[in-house]
Amino acid sequence: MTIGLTHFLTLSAILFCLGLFAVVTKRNAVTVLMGIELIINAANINFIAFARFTDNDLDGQIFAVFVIVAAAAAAAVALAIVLNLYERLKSINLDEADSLAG
Amino acid sequence: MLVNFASVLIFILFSVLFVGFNFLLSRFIQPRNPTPLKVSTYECGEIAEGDSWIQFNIRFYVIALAFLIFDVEIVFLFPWAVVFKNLGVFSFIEMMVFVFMLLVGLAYVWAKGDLEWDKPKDVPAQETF
Amino acid sequence: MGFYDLIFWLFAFISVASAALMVFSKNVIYSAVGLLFAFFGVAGIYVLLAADFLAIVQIMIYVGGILVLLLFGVMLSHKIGGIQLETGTLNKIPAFIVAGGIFIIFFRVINKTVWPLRTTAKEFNPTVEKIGTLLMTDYLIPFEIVSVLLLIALIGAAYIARKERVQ
Amino acid sequence: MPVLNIYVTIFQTFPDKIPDTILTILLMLAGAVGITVLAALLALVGVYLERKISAHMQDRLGPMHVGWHGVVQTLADALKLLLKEDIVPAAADKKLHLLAPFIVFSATIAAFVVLPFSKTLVLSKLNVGIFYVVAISSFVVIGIILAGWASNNKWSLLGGMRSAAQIVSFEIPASLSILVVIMAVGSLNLGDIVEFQNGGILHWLIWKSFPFNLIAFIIFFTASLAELNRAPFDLPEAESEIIAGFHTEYSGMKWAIFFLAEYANMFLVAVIASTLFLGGWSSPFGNFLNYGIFSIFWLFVKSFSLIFIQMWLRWTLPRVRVDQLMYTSWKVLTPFAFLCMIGVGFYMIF
Repeated sequence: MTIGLTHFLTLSAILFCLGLFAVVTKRNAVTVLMGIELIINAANINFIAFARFTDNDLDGQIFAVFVIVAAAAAAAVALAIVLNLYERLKSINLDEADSLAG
Repeated sequence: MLVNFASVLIFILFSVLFVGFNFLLSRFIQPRNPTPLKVSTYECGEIAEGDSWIQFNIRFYVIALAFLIFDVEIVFLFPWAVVFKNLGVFSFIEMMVFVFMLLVGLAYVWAKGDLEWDKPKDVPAQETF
Repeated sequence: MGFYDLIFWLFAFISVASAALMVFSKNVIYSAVGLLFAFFGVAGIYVLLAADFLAIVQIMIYVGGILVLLLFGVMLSHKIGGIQLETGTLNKIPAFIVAGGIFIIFFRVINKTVWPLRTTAKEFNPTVEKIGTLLMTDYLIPFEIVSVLLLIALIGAAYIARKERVQ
Repeated sequence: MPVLNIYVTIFQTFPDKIPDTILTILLMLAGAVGITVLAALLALVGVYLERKISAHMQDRLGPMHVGWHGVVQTLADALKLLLKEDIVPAAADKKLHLLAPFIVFSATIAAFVVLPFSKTLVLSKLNVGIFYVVAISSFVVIGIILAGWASNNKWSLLGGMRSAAQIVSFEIPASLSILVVIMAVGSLNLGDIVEFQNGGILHWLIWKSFPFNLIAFIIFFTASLAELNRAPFDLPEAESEIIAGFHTEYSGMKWAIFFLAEYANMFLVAVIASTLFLGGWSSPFGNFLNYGIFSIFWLFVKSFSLIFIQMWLRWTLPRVRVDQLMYTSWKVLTPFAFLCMIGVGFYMIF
């Protein structure tokens, strides 16, 4: 059995589901952010695997570069918000940040 | 290409083994008699006060933030620098626009004082008796 | 089984095991360590997919940048050494059902679909020069937009982080 | 060194794909063993030099008793460290306390794999060469933060955070000054960079597009001093303030591994600086002695000169303050590095 596209896609699906599980279950904002990074990584594996195994030459890789950049920008802003939240509530548990809830 | 990365992998594996071997070796020949005093947290000989929680300054975050943004920029600068000789003037102008944007960001955090750390205040010399 | 397959399984194991450590550990720092090795494993997978430049970018931005930022965030927002580092979980069973269900759907889709694979095997060529050229030509507009995005992210995050200091 | 040449010849004849031979793996393993032993030896030599140089700068003699002029003093110290009890504080997180030295040491050794020691003696001709070195060293930052946190000690945590903040701040100017070299050469491969400078001292990249590359070299050297946490930028290990920084709670072999990584890193930075700006293994006198074993000789001469300058600075300059440190990184080195990059760009176009 040689390693082909489906192996990489399955690996990416496993990582995606683990990341999703973390995002849904964790109360801590930083850990939720870690789950999001894992999901983004899973998406990137897909991009690069398709770039290698189908006829699109390097477009998938370029997409992955832009995805990584967007992830970096998102992490920077999200952590700033988390720190601000901590300063106000002295806690970064997301279910306690409900003052906007009606 | 893959063979080059294979030697990177072997290097990493070997260095892990090397450290593990050293730890194992020293574990067998070193004396082991921990006492409660020996394994207490070191704090200049005093009994450690409180836990090691320190309220870190938010500046640490801003430094890491500025680093992350410039790190991303460097990721784009490296492939540009490789092809710069072939592409010539046009790519240079493109990159200058890119760099200019980031320099605006640097100027912003600079002007807002986010990169400032506490300077020692000018304390008047204490009077001696 | 060739070396390629062996190394694929090695890196797949590293990334899945450390992602699981990240997801299931209660301590935030342990999660960060899990994430560190997950990023490393994914970088290895990128190398196996002939994306040498991307693998280095992965290490540089995720490990060198985002993870450092996350760790700084943990240090700034937790009482280090106390019980606070433990993070609670909720909705475990529904989340497990949802994530498992999505995985089963993915798995069936991946295996049922007939992918339009390339007919000839692709060589392992260096990609840096090609990516550099593409960024300067075909992908020029996204490339310049990235600079605006980064500028906004820097200014915005610095602004949000600073506001609390003024209070 | 005939053995070395045989190794290189065999290594070079393999095609550029994964060969199904165990032999290649064994050869790579031999390379890994060689580099690790080399790093350990260089650390011993480095410590000896540091002691002797500091002593002579301060009008002392330094180690004199163990061996001729104390040459085996560091070896004796290494043996002593192997026999020392490994004390792990009860409050520490045992697993991460153990993991941190692994990360720091492996990341340092892994960077050695791309260094070209001569025209043929390159263990891995990665196309992404220097970019790989920049990236892999970011693992060190994580290792240092983990070591600081796992010790569960105020000084360790503060030292770890300070180290990390300092290393990341100076990584920006260091990478930007590397770009100046890449722009001139058009390749990230360290071997190509040395080939480009082959042909004597005037071909070295430090003289190219004068004075920008010279400034870039100075920026790189300063930034790498700070990344190594060496004086005058040794705040994370400021003994008078925070004991020993992130490795306050480390003892015995674990501490020795951190120490080894630190000195190996010192050598790594010196080799990278001489490869990028000072012609690497190429002879400074054109084709005079520009082959084989002499290449290694030239590389070591250049690197050890840089290491000597590092030590000279350490024992001459006082420690800077933390605000001066950040000022140096963000408001002096980074703008000047950008200026160099733009200047070289203009130079190459017009």
